Amino acid sequence: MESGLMHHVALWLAAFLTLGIFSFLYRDNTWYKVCEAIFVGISAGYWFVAYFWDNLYTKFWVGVWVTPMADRPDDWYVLYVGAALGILMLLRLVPKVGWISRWPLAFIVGATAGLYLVTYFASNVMLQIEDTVRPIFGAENDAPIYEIIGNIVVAVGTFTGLIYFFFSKEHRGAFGRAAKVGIFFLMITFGASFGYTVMSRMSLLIGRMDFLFSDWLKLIK
Amino acid sequence: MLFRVAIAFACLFIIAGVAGQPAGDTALAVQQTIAPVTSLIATNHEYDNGTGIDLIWVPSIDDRLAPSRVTGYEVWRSVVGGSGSRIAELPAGANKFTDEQCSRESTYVYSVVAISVAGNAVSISTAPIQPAREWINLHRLNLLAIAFLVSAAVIYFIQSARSGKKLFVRKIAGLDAVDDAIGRATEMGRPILFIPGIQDMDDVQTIAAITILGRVSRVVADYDTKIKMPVSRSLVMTAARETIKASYMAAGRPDAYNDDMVSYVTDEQFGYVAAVDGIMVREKPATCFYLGAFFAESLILAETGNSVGAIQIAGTAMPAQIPFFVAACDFALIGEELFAASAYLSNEPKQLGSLKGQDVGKAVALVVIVVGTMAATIGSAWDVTFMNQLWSALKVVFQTN
Amino acid sequence: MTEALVVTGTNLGVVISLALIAGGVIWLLVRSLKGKEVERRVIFGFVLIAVSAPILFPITFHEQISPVVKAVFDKIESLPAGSTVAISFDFDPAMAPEVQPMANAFTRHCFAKGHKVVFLSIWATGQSLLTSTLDTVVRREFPEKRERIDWVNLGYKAGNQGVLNVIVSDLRKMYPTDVNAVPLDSIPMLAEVKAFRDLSLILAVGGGFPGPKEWVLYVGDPGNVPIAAGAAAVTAPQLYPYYPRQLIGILGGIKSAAEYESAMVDKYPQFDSVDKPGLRMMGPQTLAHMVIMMFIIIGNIVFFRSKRMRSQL
Amino acid sequence: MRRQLPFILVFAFGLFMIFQYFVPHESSERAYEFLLDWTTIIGIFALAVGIWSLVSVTIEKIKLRKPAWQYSFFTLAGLFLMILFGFTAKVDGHWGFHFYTSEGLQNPMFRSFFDYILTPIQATMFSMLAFFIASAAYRAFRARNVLATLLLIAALIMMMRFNPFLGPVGPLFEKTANWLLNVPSLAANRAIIIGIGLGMVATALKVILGIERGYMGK
Repeated sequence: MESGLMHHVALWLAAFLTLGIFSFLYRDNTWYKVCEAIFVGISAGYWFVAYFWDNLYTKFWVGVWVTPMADRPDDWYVLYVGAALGILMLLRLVPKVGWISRWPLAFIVGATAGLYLVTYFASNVMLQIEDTVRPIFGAENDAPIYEIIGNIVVAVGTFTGLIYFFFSKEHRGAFGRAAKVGIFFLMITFGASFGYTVMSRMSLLIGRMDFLFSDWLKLIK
Repeated sequence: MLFRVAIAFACLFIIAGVAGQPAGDTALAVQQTIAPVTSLIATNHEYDNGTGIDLIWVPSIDDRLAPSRVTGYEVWRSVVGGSGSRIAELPAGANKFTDEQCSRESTYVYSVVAISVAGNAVSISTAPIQPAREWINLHRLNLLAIAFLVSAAVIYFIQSARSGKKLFVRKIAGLDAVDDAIGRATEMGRPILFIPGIQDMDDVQTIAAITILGRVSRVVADYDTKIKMPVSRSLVMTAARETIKASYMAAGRPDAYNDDMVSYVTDEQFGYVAAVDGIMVREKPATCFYLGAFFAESLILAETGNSVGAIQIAGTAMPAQIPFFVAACDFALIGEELFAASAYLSNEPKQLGSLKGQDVGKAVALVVIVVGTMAATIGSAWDVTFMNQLWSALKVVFQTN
Repeated sequence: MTEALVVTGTNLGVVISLALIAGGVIWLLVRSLKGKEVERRVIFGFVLIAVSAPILFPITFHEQISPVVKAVFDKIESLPAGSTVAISFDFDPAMAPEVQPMANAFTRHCFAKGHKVVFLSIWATGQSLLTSTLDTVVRREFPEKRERIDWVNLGYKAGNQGVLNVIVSDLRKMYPTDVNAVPLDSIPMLAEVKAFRDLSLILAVGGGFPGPKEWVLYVGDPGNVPIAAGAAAVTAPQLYPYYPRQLIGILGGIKSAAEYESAMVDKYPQFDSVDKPGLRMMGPQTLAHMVIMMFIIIGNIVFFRSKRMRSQL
Repeated sequence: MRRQLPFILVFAFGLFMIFQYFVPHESSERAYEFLLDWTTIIGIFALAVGIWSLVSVTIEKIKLRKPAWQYSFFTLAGLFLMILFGFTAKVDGHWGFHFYTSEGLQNPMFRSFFDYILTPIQATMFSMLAFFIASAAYRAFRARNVLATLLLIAALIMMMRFNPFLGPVGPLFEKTANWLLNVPSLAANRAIIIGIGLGMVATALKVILGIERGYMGK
């Protein structure tokens, strides 16, 4: 019985919050402000807790405390460096020594910039270039005519699209015309993905409406 | 006597183990009807941490003569001094395998068993082999070389710009509007909203956004406009505060700076959006900047911003979100333009030099695409050897693994 | 093509809501011919009606199955009864409205053909959605199918593509037991399934990372197993390059789910009575799309009117 | 030193990360794993700073009776309850605070708050996109010039592709739509992605070399 009551409370709460968020579409109002305030508080709390257990606990606490000495790798104590850097981060709250918090920031920025440099170069530049280089008539020279046209369009589109992104050359003359074709390609692509996305965005709304009409109001079974 | 029998059994077991067949099956193999694989060779898998061994062999002659006779192959491995185990099953026709689960401390012996309905055939075992580890992955040498080339171009042009060489940079739509947009906010007495995306400082897009913030906040400080910057990552909050503070210092008004200009909301994507939407309708910013890494929230923000009549300047390198910014904002920086913007706005020669370096990268890409596509097409359509060689050479140069 | 318009459940509600939308659009057209902008709240109102009306008063269309979807349907049809098929639930509640109908239809189809099904998830959030399919489809519609004989639930394993990399050649290394801690070696239907490359087909339902793409790269290609994808509409275009060589077929978004459900009903009329969320959601989808297109047209009328008015001044 | 040390750190770790990509040796992989662990460990401390900022801003709002200060109580209550639940659990039959086992994540109240408050608001916020995509389409898709017209036509073809009222021309739209996705979109996306890759590389390089220093307030 109690679980039945809990279920009803939860259902009405969810419906209250759903409608509160939707009410923003009409205009800003008290209801929305309440939902917003609750949302910000609870989500910040949730992330803090989830981060604590998923990161600090599993990455640090388990490594330096929970795991028995015998099972630890030889270099387990290196984890303390991470914690030390983290504590330096906390110094941000002390105005006089706040500048020290730049060290952990520098560490994160530097390490990830290095990582991005190579991984993005490999996946975004090298791989894409390799993928673009294909015989126009297909690998076996047996591509049907529409596929040949498609291959030509892909090659031209990639070529002119890249021309558009040139910054150090003025878009004039033949170069400018190629850039113009490139931006045509970009616009077609943007229009297409906008139109394509409508379907999945509508699905989300249908899902919410389904909740209101069938789970909450029980208007449909 | 007993001792000899024991030794005999032990030998039998070792043979069985190496061959990977239980003793019973060995008896079956006597009446084999298919030929075993030949020329089985084990080599160290190159450029790894000593965990891989490559196997290559010539498939059973029966596999080639009558394709359906051999149903598959099994790879068996035994550690020298230990028992054998089956590590892989491969379809008929297979002629190589890479064992990636080796330990650097052990020495291994491999054999390959050809499987058929009538019976199995065990190959001769390989010589014992121990995987080796290398210090440098030479398979990635091409990546290193090309990345180095592009980086060298960036550095070269930065240096040449520093030494006073004038560089042309084309107009980037939207960026010239930045000053006007801030001026508009000042005239209207309304704040500027700056959203640096929802990713942390470990995303290069966020760094680019913060660099642009440096420029925007400098103008804001000069004009004495209000700036509002809710963020969803605390590291971004730290960096943004430093940046805005530095801008106010540079403008000679450190007293006008206030930590409240930047505030942390929540890491939660939609919790953050709910709060930013609220700020927008309540404070009615005259200008909104959305620069950095965005996901589904891009359109929610841009539409709400539009409803309060703000001028909106957006830029992201998230390919899926660019269309929404293009459709819903007044100015949108497309992909690479976001990175170019930080250089363009700074107007520092060294920053502009890097744009020229990026262009060298694009020029290389263009040449490779044109030459490669032509080589591939001519090579495969008319069987021109040189073109085919060129094509495969390009493939090797640009492949990644 | 009137047969595409089999409107089931025709009733007053449908007529009223359609009339409401049509009337509203005509009113807006008249206004826009005078060059007046439409307020955004009016647009919101129309979207709300277009989505809610067909939920309350269902309108269903008969969907023509497209070749990419048909390829998946035909594959399940053509496998000999008793084949072992895996369905992976790699999505979260936000994506579920789009892809769970596909997972349910796949499950139904496999059982109707007498295949054995391995359920699993490589998304932490997929576990509970997998359970809901087991409850609503497997246990309710196929009570005669027994766990561990006709189907098995392997549950969730962390490790993203790392999991795939292992199970393609050795299932038990990653999953020594099923979700109820029953050792795989004592499960009859998995006696022959040592690895995922032994399966007849893998249906990867999902849309993020890891998803169908990773199934292709880490299982389909190296293990030589046919893979079909059920993906969210947003990610489906990124899968097309893999079709038809590496992916035998793709379902993208709710539209494809509806097509699949239509094909199911055509082949197996006994499933006409079960819930078909794909088809059910196509009514609101269609109406919403039409409303948006109307607004684009109205927007252009307003634009050209005001341009002309300005040029007359 | 105080000014220079951060940039030395950026340079050193940036360079290390680049080179470790080319070194398969286990010590390099081990160091890489540790660096990634450090970033996540730092992350929680940084988040604590963020939460502190949120709390102090909210309390100040209440103290100074700033506009809409009343709502701040909901934020504070939500935040503290969530953190409280996340660290309390019933272990060995007793309820208590726990900072050393992750039982808090299983706390029924923590889960209920997540399932019945966070999830519905999240889903609703996300679903508002359906409305916004409609209003954006109304405003943006006007045939102002050639570019806008291309945008408009491509979007219309996409939306028409499954309209059941089109009759025999329906499949034509479907074919065109698929072609648009597979051919011109593929080409343009490649150009965008290559450009982004180069932009990232150049920006990361500038960061590592200390040319780009804006994020440190310089």
